[in-house]
Amino acid sequence: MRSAGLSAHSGPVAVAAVAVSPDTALRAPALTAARLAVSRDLTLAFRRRSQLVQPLAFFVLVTLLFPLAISPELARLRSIAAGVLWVAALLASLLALEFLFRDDAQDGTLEQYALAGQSLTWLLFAKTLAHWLLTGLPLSMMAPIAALSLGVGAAALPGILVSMVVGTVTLSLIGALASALTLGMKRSGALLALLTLPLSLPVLIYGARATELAIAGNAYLAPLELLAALAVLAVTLAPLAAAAAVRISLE
Amino acid sequence: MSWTWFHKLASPPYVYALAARLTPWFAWPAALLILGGLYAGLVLAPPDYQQGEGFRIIYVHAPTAWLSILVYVVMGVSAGIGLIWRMKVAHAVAASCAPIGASFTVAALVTGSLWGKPMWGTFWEWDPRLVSELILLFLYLGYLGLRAGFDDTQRADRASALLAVVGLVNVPIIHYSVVWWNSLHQAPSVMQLGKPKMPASMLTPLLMVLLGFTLFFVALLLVRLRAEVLQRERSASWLREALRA
Amino acid sequence: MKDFLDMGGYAAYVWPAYAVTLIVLFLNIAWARSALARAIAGARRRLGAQERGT
Amino acid sequence: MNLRDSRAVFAKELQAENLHVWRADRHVLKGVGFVLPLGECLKVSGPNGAGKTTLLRTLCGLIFPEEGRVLADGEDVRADLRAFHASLMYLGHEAPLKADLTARENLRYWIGVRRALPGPALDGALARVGAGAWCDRLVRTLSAGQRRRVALAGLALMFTPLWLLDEPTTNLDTEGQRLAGELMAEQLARGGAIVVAAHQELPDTVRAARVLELAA
Repeated sequence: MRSAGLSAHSGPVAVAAVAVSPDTALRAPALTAARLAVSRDLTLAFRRRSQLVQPLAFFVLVTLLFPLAISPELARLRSIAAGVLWVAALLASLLALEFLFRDDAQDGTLEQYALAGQSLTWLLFAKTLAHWLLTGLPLSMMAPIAALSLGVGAAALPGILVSMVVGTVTLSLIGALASALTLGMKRSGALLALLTLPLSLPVLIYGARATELAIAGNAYLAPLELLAALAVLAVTLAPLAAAAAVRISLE
Repeated sequence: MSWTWFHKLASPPYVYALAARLTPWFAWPAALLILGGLYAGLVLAPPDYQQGEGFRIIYVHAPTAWLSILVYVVMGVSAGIGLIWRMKVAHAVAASCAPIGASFTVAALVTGSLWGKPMWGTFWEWDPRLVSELILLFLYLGYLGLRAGFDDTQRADRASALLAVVGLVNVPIIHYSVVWWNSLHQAPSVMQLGKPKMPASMLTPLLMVLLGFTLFFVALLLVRLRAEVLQRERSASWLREALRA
Repeated sequence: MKDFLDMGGYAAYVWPAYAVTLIVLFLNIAWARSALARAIAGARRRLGAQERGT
Repeated sequence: MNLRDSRAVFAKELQAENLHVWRADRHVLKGVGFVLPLGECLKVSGPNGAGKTTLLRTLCGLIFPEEGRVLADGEDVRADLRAFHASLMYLGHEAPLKADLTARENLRYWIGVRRALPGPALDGALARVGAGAWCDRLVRTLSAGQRRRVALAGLALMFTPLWLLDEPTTNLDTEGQRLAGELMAEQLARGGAIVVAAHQELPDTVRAARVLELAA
């Protein structure tokens, strides 16, 4: 996908002429830097499209396990649907974390981000946003479909979608922080889950509750607001901590 | 640093010597208080009108549960200090805290479920306090796992310090989420710890063990701190002097 | 003495709880002291190595 | 556009003052110090493992020295690390490129994050390093020498006062090494400074470089 919307920049920058004094290197505005960071990761992801499907396939597979393990009876499935969807979403979001920063650390591009003269927090927030667009958002859109298979009525679908969208934002941010923390280690596999899951429990609790209320057709605003509060907290703190973690691993 | 004592605390040799000197001052009072408190709790305190003799488990459950969270707070704060002011000693304190805290969290879980058994009829009850304690254990295990993953002490210190700070911020959030979750599904649990006014004969042993365990933790911390400081020390001259002491 | 041990019927819970706690206390003492001993040994080895200039 | 940032930090010189760095248990930098006026080139040489890379990474602020300071015009770079980073360009052993992107895309995302990068400037840099023909092939399919040329193209676009180069001429053929020497000469001509870690001799176009010898 040629990254759309990357128009030529304005601003008097000389072509790579020889005698150019050092101070004509104009620093790119933070917004452009973030947009480029997101567009790079999206371009990269669409180059390896098959990998995009994996978290989704895993999510559907996990939701498939429960009817087989428990019972095909829709009434029973509906009563556990919220928990199933959220546990599946939590586990699926773990999948794509391992290599969120590891590839960039190995080929030296993460180092260039740290030395770019831009706020590393802002760039890592952009990377996490791209990660969410590639995993969290698709999961949220898949959840209502999976919910139908668990006997959930169509009326509940918007509620499921909204709570999933808000919840997966926090999951991506916590995951990014855990991924950055384990960057300096050779292999982080199970440790990534051990770091991510305890911190994600509040999201699981409020998310599952919101979905449960939506499925029952009741108002689900209260837990949704708590979920949104977690997202706001995560958006402000997680990128900051992830930047510190990345700097630690680059030392 | 304007406050000289804080500055002094940053220098490993000073801290090593101080820790060596202070340890007995915490260890012996701790031993006395713990033995005295447990004896009083087991023998002198009257049985509880509701739980009978079973309530005496409080004298081991309360202090271990108290230490499990106190140690985590000490770990998180010292980790934060280590990160902000780049103080190796602060990282050494955090590194020393983790195993102590984890062990007391296990003790709190076991004593908690043993105490719950006569009440709830099952060893494991999804009581918000026990669930929070279990999650706290996973936070400790995450910290220990992350720290063990690095071979370079300095990087291990800084990465695990960041996790400790993040964990500390999340502990209240997780706890109240669990309490909120618990209140959804069942009436608040019947066992209200310490809500009814405890007579002095029951309360004094509790305060004795709480103080005793805290002093015990400090003594342990001082011993482990000397070990951690030694591992992080590089200057030969200081090492030679410390080892001769 | 017998009723003391019986703990009003709660013996099966009170004594294990105290046992576990005391075990954790002593384990911590042993663990901390061995950590210190290991660190001192390590420091001595490093000191020896540095003096021999290896 | 904050021109001021990159110039404000740097006008006179880069100074390293008594740098001590340990890597795990190894004391790698033992009190390294030097003063490098802008417009000059410092060559850091020494056997493998002497700490050349560690020194470069300490100078650019990635590694925090346990003792000593890095000063830009007499001021500790940690005072405003981001402005200092905006005024330097660091090239490590590996060319910082994504294998699944083309040379052009890599440059746009790598340099575009740092400075405004119009199309002509990008094309000019690619042409300059002779990458015009294969600039739309995935970097995965390029040779190490070609990747190093793409990194040089990135360097050619960054007119920052300080360049920190780690073995810039590795994998380069004679033509490539001439190009690297040319770029470095231009940087010095512009009044910029270079710290370069290198085993072999620097390309001759680089004016008499000061040499810092790191012991093993």
